[in-house]
Amino acid sequence: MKKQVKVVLLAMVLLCLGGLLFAQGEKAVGVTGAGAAANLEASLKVDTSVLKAADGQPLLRLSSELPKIPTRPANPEALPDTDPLRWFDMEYAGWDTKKTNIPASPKDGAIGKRVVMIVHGDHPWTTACSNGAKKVADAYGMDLKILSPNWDLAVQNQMIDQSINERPDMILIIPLDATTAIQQARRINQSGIPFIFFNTLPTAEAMNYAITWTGPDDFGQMRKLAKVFADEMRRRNPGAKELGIAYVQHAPGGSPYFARSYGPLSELAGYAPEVVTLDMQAPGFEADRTMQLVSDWLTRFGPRLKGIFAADDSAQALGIIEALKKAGRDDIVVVAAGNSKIGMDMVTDGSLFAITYQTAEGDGALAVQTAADWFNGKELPNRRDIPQHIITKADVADFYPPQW
Amino acid sequence: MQRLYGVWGGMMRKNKLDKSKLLALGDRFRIYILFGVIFIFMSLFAPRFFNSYNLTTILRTVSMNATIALGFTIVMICGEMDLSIGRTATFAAVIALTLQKKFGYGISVPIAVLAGAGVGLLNGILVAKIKINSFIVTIGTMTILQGATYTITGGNSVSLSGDKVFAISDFLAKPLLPMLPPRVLLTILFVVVFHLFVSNSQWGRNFYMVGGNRTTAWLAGINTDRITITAFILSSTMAAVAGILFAMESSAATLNMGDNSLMYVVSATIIGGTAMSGGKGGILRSVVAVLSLEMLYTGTILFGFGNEVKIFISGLILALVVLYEAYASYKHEKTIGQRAVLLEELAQAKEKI
Amino acid sequence: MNGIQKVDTRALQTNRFSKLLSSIGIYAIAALFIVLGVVLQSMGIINNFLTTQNMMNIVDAVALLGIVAVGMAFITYSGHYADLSAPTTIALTGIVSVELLRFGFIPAIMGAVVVGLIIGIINGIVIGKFKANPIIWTLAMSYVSMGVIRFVWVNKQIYPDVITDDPFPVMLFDNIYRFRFFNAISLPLIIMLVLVVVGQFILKRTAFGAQLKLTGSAKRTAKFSGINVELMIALAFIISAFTTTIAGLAITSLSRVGAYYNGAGYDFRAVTAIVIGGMTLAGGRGSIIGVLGGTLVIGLMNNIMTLLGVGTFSQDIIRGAIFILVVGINAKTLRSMGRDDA
Amino acid sequence: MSSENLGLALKMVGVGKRYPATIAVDNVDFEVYAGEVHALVGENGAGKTTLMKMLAGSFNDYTGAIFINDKMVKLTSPSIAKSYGIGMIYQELSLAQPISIAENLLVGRLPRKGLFIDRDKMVSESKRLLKTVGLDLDPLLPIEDISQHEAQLVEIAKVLGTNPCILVMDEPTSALSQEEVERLFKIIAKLRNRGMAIVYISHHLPEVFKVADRVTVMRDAKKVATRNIGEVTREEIVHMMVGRSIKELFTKEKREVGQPRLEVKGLSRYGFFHDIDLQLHAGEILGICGLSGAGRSELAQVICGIEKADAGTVLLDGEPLDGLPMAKRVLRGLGYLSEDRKREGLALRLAMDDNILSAVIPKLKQGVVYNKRSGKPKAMQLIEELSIYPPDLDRTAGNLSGGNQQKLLLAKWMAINPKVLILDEPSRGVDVGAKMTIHETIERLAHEGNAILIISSDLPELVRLADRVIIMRKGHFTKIMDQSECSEESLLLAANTEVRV
Repeated sequence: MKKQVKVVLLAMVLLCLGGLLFAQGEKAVGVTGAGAAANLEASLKVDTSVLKAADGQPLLRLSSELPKIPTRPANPEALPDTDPLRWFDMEYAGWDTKKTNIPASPKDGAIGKRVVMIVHGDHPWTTACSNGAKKVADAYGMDLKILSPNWDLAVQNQMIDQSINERPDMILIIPLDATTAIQQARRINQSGIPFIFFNTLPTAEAMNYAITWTGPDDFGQMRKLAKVFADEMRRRNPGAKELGIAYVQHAPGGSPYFARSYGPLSELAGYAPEVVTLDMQAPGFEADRTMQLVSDWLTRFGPRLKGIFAADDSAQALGIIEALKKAGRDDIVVVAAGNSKIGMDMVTDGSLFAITYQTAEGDGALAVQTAADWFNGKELPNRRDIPQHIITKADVADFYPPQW
Repeated sequence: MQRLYGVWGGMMRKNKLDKSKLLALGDRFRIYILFGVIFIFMSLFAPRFFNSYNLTTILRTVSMNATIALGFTIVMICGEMDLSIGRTATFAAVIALTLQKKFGYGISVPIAVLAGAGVGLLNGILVAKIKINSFIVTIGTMTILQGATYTITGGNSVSLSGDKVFAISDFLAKPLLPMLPPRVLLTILFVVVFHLFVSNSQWGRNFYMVGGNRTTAWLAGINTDRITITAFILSSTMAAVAGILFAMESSAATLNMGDNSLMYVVSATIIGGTAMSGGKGGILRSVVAVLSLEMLYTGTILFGFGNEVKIFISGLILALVVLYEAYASYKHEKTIGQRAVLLEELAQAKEKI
Repeated sequence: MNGIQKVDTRALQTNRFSKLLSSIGIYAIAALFIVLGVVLQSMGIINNFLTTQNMMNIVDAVALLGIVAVGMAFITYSGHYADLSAPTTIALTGIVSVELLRFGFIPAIMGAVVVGLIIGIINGIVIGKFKANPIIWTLAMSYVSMGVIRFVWVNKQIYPDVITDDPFPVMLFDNIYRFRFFNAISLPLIIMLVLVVVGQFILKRTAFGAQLKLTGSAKRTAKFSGINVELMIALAFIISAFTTTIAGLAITSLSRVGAYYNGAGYDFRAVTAIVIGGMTLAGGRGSIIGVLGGTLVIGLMNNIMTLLGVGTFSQDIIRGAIFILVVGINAKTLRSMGRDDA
Repeated sequence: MSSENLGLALKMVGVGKRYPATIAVDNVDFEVYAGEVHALVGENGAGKTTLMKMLAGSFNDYTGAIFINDKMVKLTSPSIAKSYGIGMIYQELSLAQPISIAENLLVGRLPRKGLFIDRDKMVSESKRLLKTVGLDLDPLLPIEDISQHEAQLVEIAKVLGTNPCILVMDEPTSALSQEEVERLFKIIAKLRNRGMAIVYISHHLPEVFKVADRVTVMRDAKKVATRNIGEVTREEIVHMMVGRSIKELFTKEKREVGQPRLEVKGLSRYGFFHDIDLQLHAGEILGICGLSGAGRSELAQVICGIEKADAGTVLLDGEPLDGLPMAKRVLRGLGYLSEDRKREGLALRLAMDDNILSAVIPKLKQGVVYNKRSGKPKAMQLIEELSIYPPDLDRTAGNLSGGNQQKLLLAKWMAINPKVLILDEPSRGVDVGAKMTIHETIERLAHEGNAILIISSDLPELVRLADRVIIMRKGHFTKIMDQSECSEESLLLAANTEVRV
C-alpha cells in the first residue's frame, strides 16, 4: 500500500515538472514601428514644466549647480574620515562611469510606453514620490506601474525578475542598497531592458549598466546644510574657540548613514575647523530613544555642546527638541536632513534651525521625465540632480503645504 | 509522514472512505492541499504566473527562506524557539563577503558557516546547559549579532566586484537544468538531505523525542542536551548558509537582509503544521509552506495589489491556521475519553424518540 | 512523620537568602550600575552622572517602555510569554486617536482605548479560551492589525493639526507626552509610576493577582481550584492591551503623527525589561516592582554607555551580553533554590 | 527461593544522595539476586524512588558504590545505566505524547537499514512488544490518542523491550485494571523464571505478598531490613515502615446520618456518564467504586462545576447549582479533591500557603484587597491538624514528599470549610502513615456533619470508610451496596459485573 502511495505521489510530481518544462517565458512585446515618428512628434510637444507639486513648487526642476569632480584618490578608504575624498566613491558615483551595453533609444516618443517603477518600500515619502511620478506619466500618457518591495531586498530582486519577465519599455528603480544594486543592474542590463536608477545612489559600478541616475545629491545637500549650521553656530557663539557638535545618525547600512554624518563632518573639517565632533550615535527613528540619547549628551557634554546635526527631521528631530526643551537649552543649534511636515513645523516655530528641501514628488517626477526624455531621443547626462535648497524660518512658508 | 501512511493504509484496508478518516487525512495533508490550491489558482488567474521564468524567479526567491526554515523547523520540533535566525544569516553573509576580499570564497565561506555554527553553539549551550528559555536567549543573541554585524562592516553594506565574483553570482542564478539554477538545486539538495535526516534517521527522530517529552528522551539514554545544542547549531548553520548563498548571488550583503526572514519563517513553519509545543511537524511541510506563501506573495504582486494585501493575507492565513489548530485541540479535549458505548446508547435513545 | 525527616538546615537558610536576593535582585543590579557610574564619575571618566537632572532623564527616557512592560508583565506572569502584537497595537491605537481627534479630544482617547481593548479581548479569548500559542497568535494578530492600518490609511501618516482645525484638542493631544507637573515631572512618568503602583497592588494584593499567580504557575490546578483561568488569561491580555494603548497615545503624541511604523520594537524591548526584572517566562514569579527595576536598569545601562561614549554598534553587543548574563544569573539562583523554572 | 544460586545481579554498598534541602538516601546497602522479585517498600519520602533513580542513572552526584554482576560501575547517566541492562518503569508515565507508540517503544534503538530507519521492522517489532503486554494497537498512533491504562502498558512493554537484566518497577499497577494487574503478574513470573532480577516498588502490601520473593523496607532515607517474604507478616512490614505499630483494623464509629446535602438528579454528560441519581446525606461517607474509565472522575467534575452537564440537576442543601461556575459552588461549600495531585491538585512551584489558600481566594477578599495574611492562621492550623512536614508555610510544595503533598491537598479543600467534599482517590500513592491521617480526617469531617463522596480504586479504603458504596460501570450506576454487604471481594465482583439498576 505504502509503495503505491509513493508511486502516485512521485507520478504527480513528475507530471507537474513535465508541465512546467513546456511552459515558456512570455515573449517580448514588439514595439509598434508604424506610428513611431508621429508619436515622437506628439511626445515632444508635451509640456511638463507647468506641473506643480503639492507644495505649490514647480514639480520638475533640475539642479543648476553641478559640482566639480575631483580626481579619485588611489585608495579613498585609507584616508581619514574628515577628508572629503574619503567618501569619493559614495559621493561621486555616476559622474564618470563607463557605460556598458546600454540599449539605444528607440526615438519613438514617450506616449503609450509601459514603465515599471520599483521603489524601496511603503512610506509616506514613497506615496508622495509616486504621486509626482504619476503626474508626469499622465502628462505623457505612459502606462506606469509602481511596485513596492516593502524594504525587503529579496522581494526587490524578485520584482526586478518579474519586471524583466513582463518586458516593459523601461524600468525605474530605487536601489534598496547601494552595493546589491550591482547585480540588480547587471541582471536588467543583460535582459536588454533600459533602466534608470533614481533617488538613492548605487555604487559607481552599478551605474555602468544604467542609462542614468536622477535624484537628490545627498552629500552635496548635507555639505550645504553643514555650512548653514556652522554659520549659525558662529553667529550665536561669536568668537568661540570651540564649537562642540554631535550627530544623530541615520540607520546604519545605507548611504544616508554616511552622507548625513560624514558628509557634514568632512565638510566642516575644512569650512569650520573650530567645530569639534563630540559624538555620533544611531538611535534609530524613535523619538523617545533619540530623546534619551540627547539628554545623556547634555549631561555628558554640558555647555560644550553647541549644535546637533540630525539625519531625520521628524522623529529624531522631535526627540532632540524635547530633550533640549526639558533641559532648557535653547542655545543649541539643531539642523536636520529631510523635508517632512513635522520638520517644517519646527522650523516655523524656530526650534529647528534648518532643514533641507528635498522634493519627494519631484524625485519621482524627474525619474519619469528622464525616461520620457530617453524615449524622445534626448542626450542624457550621467546623472541628473534635483535642486538643493536649505529651508530656514525665512522661507519655510513657501514650502507649505508639505508634500507628506 | 509515517502517521500519514498509517491513516492512508487504514483506509485502503477497509476499502471505504470513512468521512472522519477523510477529514483526518485532509488535516494531515493540509499544507499540501493549500499548496495545490494556491498553485492552481495562481496558474489559472494570475497574469504571467505559470511560465518557466516566473517559476524560476519564485524558486530563487524562496531559496533563502526555505533553507533557513530547514534548521528552524528542527529547533521547533525540539520545542524551542530561535529568534536569531535572521540576524545570523546577515552576520554570516557579512563575514563571508568581508573575508572574501582577503582570502577568497574558498576560505571565507567555510569561516562564515563556522561563525554561524558558533552562534548556534552559543544559543544551544545557553539553552541546554545554563537552562535559560530559548525565547530569551535568542532575543539576546539577536541584539549581540546586530552589534557584531555593524562592527564588522562599520555600518556599510559589503559589496564585491570583479569578473570572478560576478561569474560565481551568475553561475548561481542562471538555470543549469531547465528552470533550476544551481542555487535552487543546492536548496533542493539541502531539503532532501534534511528531510531524510530528520524523518528517517535515528538522530533525526531523537529531535522529535526530545520535543515530545524531554524527560522520556533523557531516561531513554538520549543525550538531550546534545540534541538541543545540535538543533540550534543546525538552525544557525542553515541560516548562515542561506545568508551566504544569497549574498554570493548578489555579490553584496546588506545589514538588514535577514531581518524579514524571521517572521516569514516562523509563520511558514507554523502554517506548515510544526507545533511550538514540540514533537510535531516536518521539514517537507515547512518547505512547502514557505513555497506556498511565496507563491501567494508573487500572486499579489502579479495582480498588482499593494503590500497591505500581502500583509493582511499572510496574517489571515496564520491566524486561521492557529485558530483552527487551537479550536481542534479544544474540541479534542472536550471529547477525549468519551465512551463509544455511551454515545451509541444516546443515539439509540434519540432514534426511539 | 512528625519531625523525623532529616532536613539540611543550611539549605533552608540559603533558601531564605536566595529568596531575599531574588526579590531585590534587580535593584541590586541597578545599584551596581549606579555604583559603577559613581566610580566612573569619581575617576573623572564621566561627569554629571549622579545628578537629579541625569536621574530624571533616565526615568523619563524609559517611561514609555515602562508603561508597555507593566501591562505585558501580566501576560508573562500568567505564563503566556509576551504580546508580540504590542507594536501594531501602539500604531493602530495611535492612528485611530489622531483620526478621531476631529471629533474632539475625549472621543479620540475613547476611540483608541476601545480599539486597544478590542485587540486585547480578541487575544484574550483566542489564547485564554482556545489555548492558542500566545507567541504565534499575537504574531498573527500583529499582521492582521498591520493589514488593517495599511488598508484603511494606505501609507499615509496623519497629523493631529491637519485632521482638525480646532487647536484645543490638538494642544491637549500634544500634551499627553509633553505635559509636566511643576515643570519637571512628565506625565508619562507619572502614568508609569501610577501603573506600577496599581499593577503591583493588583498583582500582589488582590484576589485577581493571587488567582493569576496560580494560573501562571499551574494552569490546570487553578482550573481545578475553581478559578476561571480563561477569564484570568483574557484579563491579562486585556490589561496588556490597555497599557499598550496608553503608550500608543503617548508615543503618537510625542511623534505628532499617526503612522503604521510607530512603536516598532516595543515587543522585544518590553520582554527584555520584564525578564531582566526577574519575571520568568514559566509564569507566576516576579513582581511589577521588579519590572520597574528591569526598566530602570535598561535606562541606566543606556545612560552610562552614552556617557562613556560607547559607540552605537558596541552598545548593542554590550546590551545583549548583559541581558543574557542577568537572566543567566537569575536562572542559576532560582535553580540553587530548587526552583528549576527559569 | 533458590534464586541465590544465580548470583548477585545488583549490589549497592553505602549509597547516598542529598538534595538541596534534604537527604534522600543515607548510606543504604541493597542487594538483588538474579531470578528474584525483590519488593522495596516504605512510606512516601522514605527514599525508595530516589534509590532506584540512582540505579537508573538519574544522578551524577551520588555517593557509595554500585556493583552489577560483581563489577563496580558508575551510573552517572541514563544511557550508562541502560548499557548495563538496567530498565526502569516509572511511576509517572514517561512517554512522549505527540510521538507514535512505535517510536516510544523503541526509543533510542530504532531498527535501522543502512543510514535510515527501517519502518517495516519498526512496526513489526512494536506489534510484537505490544503483544507481550496483551495490547493490539496500531503502533503508528500517537500516545495522546490512547487511554491512560493502555499507555501504562506501553510503558511496561517499552522497558521490557530493552531486555534488561535488572528491571525496576515503580508502582506499575496504579493505573491498571484488575485483569491487567493479573496479566502483569504473569509476565513478572515469566521474567523471573528467565533469571531476570526484578525490583518491585509498591504501597500495596497484598501485591507485594503476591509477587515478591524478598522484601526490603526503607524508612527515613535508611534501610530498615531485608526479609524473605515467607518469614514476615504484613503487620511486621507495616511496623518496620512506620516505626511504630498501627492497628490496620479498627472499629467504625457510628455516625448520625442527617438531611440530604447533595442531590443529583438525572445528571448526564453525553459520552461520559448518563442518568446519574444520587443522594448524599450530612454525616455520610458515600463511596463510588468502579474500574478506571467508568466515568467516576468525570461525574465528580460535573458535580463541582468544572465541566458542564448536558442534562440533569445538582442540588446542594436543596438549592440547585445548575449553571453556577465552580468558584460559586466552592463558596457554597462544595469541594473537589482531584485525582492527579501533581497536575490538577497542587501548584508545585508555589509555597504551601499559596496552595492551601488557592481555593479560598475569593473568600479572603476584603473589598478589592486580597488579604492573604488573614488566611494564614487557618492554614497553619490545618498544617498542624494534618501534621504536614515540614510545617513551613513558605516551603515550595514541590519539595514535599508525596504523602505530605497529598495531605496538603486535603488541607486546601478543608480550608474552604466544606459542607460536601468529593474526594477522588484521596490516598493514591501515599504511605501508610499519611493514609491513616487522611482517613482519620475524613471520618472526623463526616462526624462533624459534612457529607463526603469518595471515589476510589483502593477497595480496602472503601470498605473501611464508606457507609454505602455505589458501583459505577461504563457511565452508569449499576448497584448500591450497604456497608454490611461491602467487602473487597464483593466490590470487585460488582464492579466487573454488567448489570443495570
